[in-house]
Amino acid sequence: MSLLDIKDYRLDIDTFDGPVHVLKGINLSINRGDTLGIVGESGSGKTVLVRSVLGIGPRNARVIEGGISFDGQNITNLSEKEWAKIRGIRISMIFQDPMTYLNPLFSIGRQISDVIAAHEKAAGHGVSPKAARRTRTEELLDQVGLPNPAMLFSQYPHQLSGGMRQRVLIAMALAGKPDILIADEPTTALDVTVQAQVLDLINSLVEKLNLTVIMISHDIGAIATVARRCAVMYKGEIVEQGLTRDILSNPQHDYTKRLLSAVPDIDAAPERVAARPAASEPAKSRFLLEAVDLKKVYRSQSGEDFTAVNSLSLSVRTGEIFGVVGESGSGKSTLARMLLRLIDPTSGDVIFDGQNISGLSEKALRAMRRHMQFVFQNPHSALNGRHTIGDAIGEPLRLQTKMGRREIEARIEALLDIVQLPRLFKYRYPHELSGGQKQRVCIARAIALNPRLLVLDEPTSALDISVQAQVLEFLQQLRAEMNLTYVFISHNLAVIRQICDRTIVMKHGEIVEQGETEQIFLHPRENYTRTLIESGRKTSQAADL
Amino acid sequence: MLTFAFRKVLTLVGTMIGIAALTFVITNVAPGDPARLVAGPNATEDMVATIRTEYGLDKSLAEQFVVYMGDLAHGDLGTSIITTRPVLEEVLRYAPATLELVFVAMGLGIVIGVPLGMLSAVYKDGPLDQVTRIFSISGVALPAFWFGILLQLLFSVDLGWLPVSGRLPLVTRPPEALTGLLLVDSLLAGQFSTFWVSFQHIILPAIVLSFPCLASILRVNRAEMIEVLQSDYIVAARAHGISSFRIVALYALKNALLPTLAMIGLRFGWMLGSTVLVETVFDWPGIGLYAVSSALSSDFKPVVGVTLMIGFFFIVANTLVDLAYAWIDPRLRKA
Amino acid sequence: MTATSMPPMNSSNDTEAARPLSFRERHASEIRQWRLYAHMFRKSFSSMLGLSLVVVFLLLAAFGPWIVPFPEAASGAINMSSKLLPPNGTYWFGTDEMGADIFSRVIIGARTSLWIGVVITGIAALIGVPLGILAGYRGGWVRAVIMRVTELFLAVPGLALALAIVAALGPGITNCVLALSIVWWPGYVRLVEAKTLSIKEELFIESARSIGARTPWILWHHILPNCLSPIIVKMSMDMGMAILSAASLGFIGLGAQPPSPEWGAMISVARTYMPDWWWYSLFPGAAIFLTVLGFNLLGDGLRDILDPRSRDR
Amino acid sequence: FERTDKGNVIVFGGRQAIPVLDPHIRYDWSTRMMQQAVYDALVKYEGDPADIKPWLAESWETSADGKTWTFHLVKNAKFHNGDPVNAEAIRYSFERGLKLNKGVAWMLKDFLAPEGISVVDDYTVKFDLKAPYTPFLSFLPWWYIVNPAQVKANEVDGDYGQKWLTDHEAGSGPFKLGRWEPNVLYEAEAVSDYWKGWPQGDANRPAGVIYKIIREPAAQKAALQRGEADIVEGLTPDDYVQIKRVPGIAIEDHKGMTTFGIKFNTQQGPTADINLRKAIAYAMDYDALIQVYNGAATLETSPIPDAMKGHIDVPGIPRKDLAKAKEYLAKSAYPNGGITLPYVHVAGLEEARRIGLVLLDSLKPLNINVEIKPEQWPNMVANGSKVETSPAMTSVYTTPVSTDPDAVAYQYHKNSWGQYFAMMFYDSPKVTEMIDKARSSSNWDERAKLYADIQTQIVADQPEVFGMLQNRRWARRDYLQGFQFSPVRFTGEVDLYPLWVKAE
Ligand SMILES: Nc1ncnc2c1ncn2[C@@H]1O[C@H](COP(=O)(O)OP(=O)(O)OP(=O)(O)O)[C@@H](O)[C@H]1O
Ligand SMILES: Nc1ncnc2c1ncn2[C@@H]1O[C@H](COP(=O)(O)OP(=O)(O)OP(=O)(O)O)[C@@H](O)[C@H]1O
Ligand SMILES: [Mg+2]
Ligand SMILES: [Mg+2]
Ligand code: NI
Repeated sequence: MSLLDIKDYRLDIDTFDGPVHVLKGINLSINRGDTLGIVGESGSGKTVLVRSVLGIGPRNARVIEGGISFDGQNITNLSEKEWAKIRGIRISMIFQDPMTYLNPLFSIGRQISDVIAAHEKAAGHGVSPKAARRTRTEELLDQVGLPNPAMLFSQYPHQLSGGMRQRVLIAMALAGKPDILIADEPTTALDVTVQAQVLDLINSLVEKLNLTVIMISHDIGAIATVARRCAVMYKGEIVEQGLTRDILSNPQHDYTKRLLSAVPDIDAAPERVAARPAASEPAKSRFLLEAVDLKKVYRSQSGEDFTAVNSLSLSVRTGEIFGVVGESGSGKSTLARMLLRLIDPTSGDVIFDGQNISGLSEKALRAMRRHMQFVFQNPHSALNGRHTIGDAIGEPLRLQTKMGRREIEARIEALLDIVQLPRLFKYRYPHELSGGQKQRVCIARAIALNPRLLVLDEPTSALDISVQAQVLEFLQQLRAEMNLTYVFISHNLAVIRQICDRTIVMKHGEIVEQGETEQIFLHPRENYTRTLIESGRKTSQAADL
Repeated sequence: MLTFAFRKVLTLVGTMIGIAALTFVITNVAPGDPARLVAGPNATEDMVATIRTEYGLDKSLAEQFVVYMGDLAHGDLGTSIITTRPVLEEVLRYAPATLELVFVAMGLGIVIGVPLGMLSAVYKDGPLDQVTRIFSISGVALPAFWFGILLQLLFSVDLGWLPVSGRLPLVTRPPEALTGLLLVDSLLAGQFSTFWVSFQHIILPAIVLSFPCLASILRVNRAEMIEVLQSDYIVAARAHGISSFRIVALYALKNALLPTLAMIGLRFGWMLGSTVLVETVFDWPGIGLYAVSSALSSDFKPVVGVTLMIGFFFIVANTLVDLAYAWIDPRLRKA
Repeated sequence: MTATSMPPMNSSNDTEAARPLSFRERHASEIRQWRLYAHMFRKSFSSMLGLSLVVVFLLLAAFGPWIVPFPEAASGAINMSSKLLPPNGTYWFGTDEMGADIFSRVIIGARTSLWIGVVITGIAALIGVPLGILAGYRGGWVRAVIMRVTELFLAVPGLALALAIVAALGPGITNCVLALSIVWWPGYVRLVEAKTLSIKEELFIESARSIGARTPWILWHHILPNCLSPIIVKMSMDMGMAILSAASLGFIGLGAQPPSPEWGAMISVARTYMPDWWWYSLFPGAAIFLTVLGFNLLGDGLRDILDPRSRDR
Repeated sequence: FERTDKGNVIVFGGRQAIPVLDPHIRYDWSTRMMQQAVYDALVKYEGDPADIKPWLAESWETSADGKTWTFHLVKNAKFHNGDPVNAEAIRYSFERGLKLNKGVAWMLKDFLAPEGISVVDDYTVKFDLKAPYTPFLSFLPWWYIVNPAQVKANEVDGDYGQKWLTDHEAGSGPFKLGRWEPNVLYEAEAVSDYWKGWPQGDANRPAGVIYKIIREPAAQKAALQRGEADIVEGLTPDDYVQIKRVPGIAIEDHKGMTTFGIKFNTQQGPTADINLRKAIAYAMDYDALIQVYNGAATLETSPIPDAMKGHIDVPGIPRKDLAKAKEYLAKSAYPNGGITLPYVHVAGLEEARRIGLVLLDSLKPLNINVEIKPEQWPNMVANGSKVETSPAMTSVYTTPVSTDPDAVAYQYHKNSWGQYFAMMFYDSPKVTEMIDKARSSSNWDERAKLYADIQTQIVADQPEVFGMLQNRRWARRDYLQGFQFSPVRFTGEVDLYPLWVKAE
């Protein structure tokens, strides 16, 4: 008999607009020692499903049909008391965001030993003394590969890095020696390099402790690294399950196929939509945008100076896609902001279309803005939640042109057409749109004034992989239509390779390598570039298995 | 730590100077002539002038201000023209009564407000929550002066259980004033009967004073508890099998306590202000009553003095809250 | 049917393009939003109670003089022969020491109170909100100066300060309202400043700047609308508290003055008639209580639906 | 009352604090009540009508020119610390009062210089006045005698012991100070061997009196009903009616000398017009004035109160007569009304406020609107000290400090301008002249005639609406005995000396 059995599980969540059918007949069984990966679109019900297994699903959820049984016991509708015997002891869970899943006011040691105490109490054989629990806690911390557990014991979450916190969470989940470990996107919030380490840790724990693991991830690569078996969820259903290897190499369901094809391949040479030569415009200079010796120094509250961007020079040709890559914190966003003078550089100049914009007055600068626009990393927060989509797209028109109301309305509809959104959307509010749709709105807003330059700061990193592919494709199309020049920032090398003509690689605010994109990918000169490509390749290859 | 203390003292001094300037200017634009009040009904013009000179009221406002600020620098709050005594002396005489009242009321507010807020958060939208919501908002909405009178009528006049007003029965000699707080002094002196009667006297005013504050503590605590209970680390704690009671009463409460503490700090000042009403109704001989009677006779130095005193207590209370914050929240502790 | 079903991304739009949209269609989002508010509001008994109390209060303020039996009672008419009568068929709430009908005075008093509440919160918001936005958005010394002054005012409890001000200016409703407005605005500065500080960091502000918006535009179109819901909540609560504070000053004898039918002033007189003429202070007191309760419950209910923090869908 | 091991302590519940006890600095009713308890004066007012009784002075005589007064002191009077009350103490006390130039000084300072007081022998003291001043004696009950030795011992920077006497006493009265808790209670402890003895007998004599501050009338009433207070003042007129019916409670209800008038500004504004003043006086609903007090008041028939010597009922003093009022209004500058006049009263004075309402109601038929404006006492007095700032109508209660008619008449003298009771800025050279004449005359018949003319003339000029004389009322427990009323005392003020508790 399998350890965990989910049969015909249907679950509704009651909302104001009526019940939402979140899970529609889930069938899933997991044997002892299994490692199961769950992939699926955002919002497809992965989190709700695994939380139901622990009885911590959403408050207004209703089980319509079916049930979950664990180790022969039906756990669909347990009382809090009965759950206490299961949660954390038989089944435990690690979470997506290590920043918010630790209580900031209690020390690491206190939190873990509390869990130990709770388990001992639930198991019925008295709580062991403090010292014993401390020893056990330190053991656990050691087990998850944290250095110096004794010191860590009395530290607080805010003193730890993201990777360390995730390890603490794992240690906490292991405290009760559970049968099943559920991991809900355990690595999404972490840096690429740390991601790999945490995945390795989970792998090694599975072997060492003979754990049964359920892991959710967006990241096909991560699933491929950890999970032997895999289930694909789409709109509340499991559309496909089986051995991971089989599914990746031979996807059956449409969605799975789409998903896999959307994963950008770092090793694939791109087939680019050729930029239309900018011959029609008598360019004053061959370069649309130049930066000379840019430097940005932030002063922290404690008075220390921090150089985010250091003597950086670059030049962007009219009509090209100019890529910027670099690890997190390397100064990409800072650079982008300086290029548009959203922040003032500490020193250096930016020359746009032959004109130095560093010294421009506020007024002249505002006028200049219609030619250069910005698309932000996170479409959710780049739109004002209180404005309709129409307002958002029309705002630049209202600010920069003297168009009448009707003209603006017409232009908004035209723009919605351009970004391929229904015209009806102009009456909607951002929260009613999906991430990809919102990003299109942002793009529509950015191109409303027919700019010549678009700076895109990681425009797809907040989006699902499948959506990401669509947006990228659309951007390329748009450039061709509107004769745009892009500065494209990303930390995803596969994406860069797919669309950029020339690329610079940044580290600690400086350029370490620059040149034709293909050149860099095929023959990286610097070690740093090589590591970046390698760690990118790791996930991408796993998916390719 | 030292710089923290230094900064606090600096803001304290700055604020005190600000308050002094503010209230001094506000109160002295008045057209009133307290000297006449003091001189008495039939006093002749030269008698009034004598008094004006004596209290420096014949000087221009700017001069008076300079003199006042100069005196303030020496810890001199001026002289009450009505009682002819130094304001500082009087404020210090009346302050303990007010503080005692505020402490008891605040204690009541915390002891009832925090657990009740916690419970209504746990049973959110349940009947208990609805009841405490209406109960607590009623507390804010009750006019203290009206409510006080109603309580007096019910418990003192009708039922005769509690005394109408004052701090002590007439014949009871107050214990030796060590802290000025009768409840504490009587215990220190071992006079349990005095403790008991002074406790009886403080019940009604403390209830009236604590009601609005209890309500806001309850509301804040409830709101914060709800938010904390939805937070990820509570979900995690549940997932790790920690008992619900422990989660609510220890984990969540500690997190929710921070904003509650801030509210308590704010409310402390508010309460000191409200004593103006409550002390009037209950004849509680504290600084609120002193301020009202002084204001009503256009004797403004005491009003300024009381305002300063309240500002002082308020800032001290908030400094304590800051310290408590740092004590509870490790993120605020400096390495 | 499933609620969150969106048209697929590439849905064609040519079918709808031509037809002019009906009002319902154009405002589908707003309508849903308002229905959601109404739904959440209706669910809570206390919010509905608050709303009804406020509505009753507003109706009384609007039509009071026309529905009461003795409208002249509010302008100081006296009738010594019928003084201090207990509640009865003619005088529902009894009569006061001058023989005026307390019912009429209490009902007409709603107007005075409404006026007090609106003026105080209005002035306070008019002073506080711009200062708060300015402080939060500009930062630097502007913020330092504004916030220092605000903290100064906050360090002195409002009632004590208002007491000093009215005592200096002389009793009377205008002075009382003036004094309370002077002490009331700092709360708004604090609220709005904190809110502005967090909104300022939002990406959409930078986005607005990137398309060339000026500071006033940003303040008006982006920051202010996002501060609005806490402001509305606070104003709703403050309506009640302002009425209460004005009544408190009236009680001390520094607020509204007779024959103005202000509730606090009525209690101030009436308290000397306790307990034998209980109705005299009971009804104005109850009126204050119910009104303040109404505004507070309403504000609390509004906070539940407007403040996403305390909302759980 | 409270039982203590020394005997019963009577509790007096009052609303007003006693900030400064010094007898030469302040006097208002609560202060004077306590001053009267701990200090003695040369003479004392007692009885109704008030009579001047010998006290520290057992006899006195006046010189023929009326300028020299000689007082012979009792020999057995002694201060609380045992010092004898001698002529030097008298001289020092008067000198102190005059030199400090506060409180009571105004009564004598125009006629008496400190040098004019001389010690004849240990028990004889002589006053040489600058001019004959018949009312001289009538002020002496309010000049209390302090012990020079004690005061001098506590002098700081030549302040005549002001600071110390604020909350200490140096007197010879029937009580000495006990507990002194400002704003809470003030206790007077009986002096067991008071030099003048106790009228109620030593057995009945209370151990002391506590003056307890109870600000809220409701609380006062409650305290009285619960027996926590034995006598209270300041209840509302309706309360007195109500509480009279409670068993065990008695009401003291006596005709007083406090006049109430609505003073017009006769020099400026609409009320400078005598016809308008007359119109208002005839429109006033006088019956309602009495009703405000539930009948416990009598209408004034003259500016001078009934209990005062020289009072006459002035014929034709206005009573409500709308026809006449309209007639006068027609003659005035505002034949159709249409004006708004302010009516200022002391903030917190309940009856004055209610009379404002009566006035408002009374003037409606004349189409005159009244704006009722409460003012803090100091502001009201300050505004009333100048013609320009004095409001059209101000409600003023005045209690004459002595029984001599001059105390009231002088309010209408031009020299009184600037005082609150002269807010009407009454300017009648004829009246002024008569007053001057009357005060220096020592022939009573001549004076009586002058005062009659003065009263008639003032009524004719209508500088104010002559209101009513309110009764003085206290509510007390019926076991409280010995209450003695004297109209010359202030409203609320009680002579504590003869009180005692008749225990069952
Ligand atoms: N408390 C709730 N109330 C209403 N709807 C909810 C609630 N929680 C989740 N849902 C809905 O249930 C669906 C599934 O959500 P779930 O969080 O399981 O998705 P997911 O697959 O984990 O997505 P992601 O990859 O973004 O984490 C979504 O449509 C979501 O909107
Ligand atoms: N306003 C600021 N004040 C101080 N330091 C800042 C500020 N903004 C950015 N930094 C610092 O500057 C460095 C570069 O930041 P930047 O946002 O440009 O990096 P990035 O390459 O865009 O990183 P990511 O990939 O995470 O977006 C970081 O170390 C960051 O902490
Ligand atoms: Mg999820
Ligand atoms: Mg970035
Ligand atoms: Ni459906």
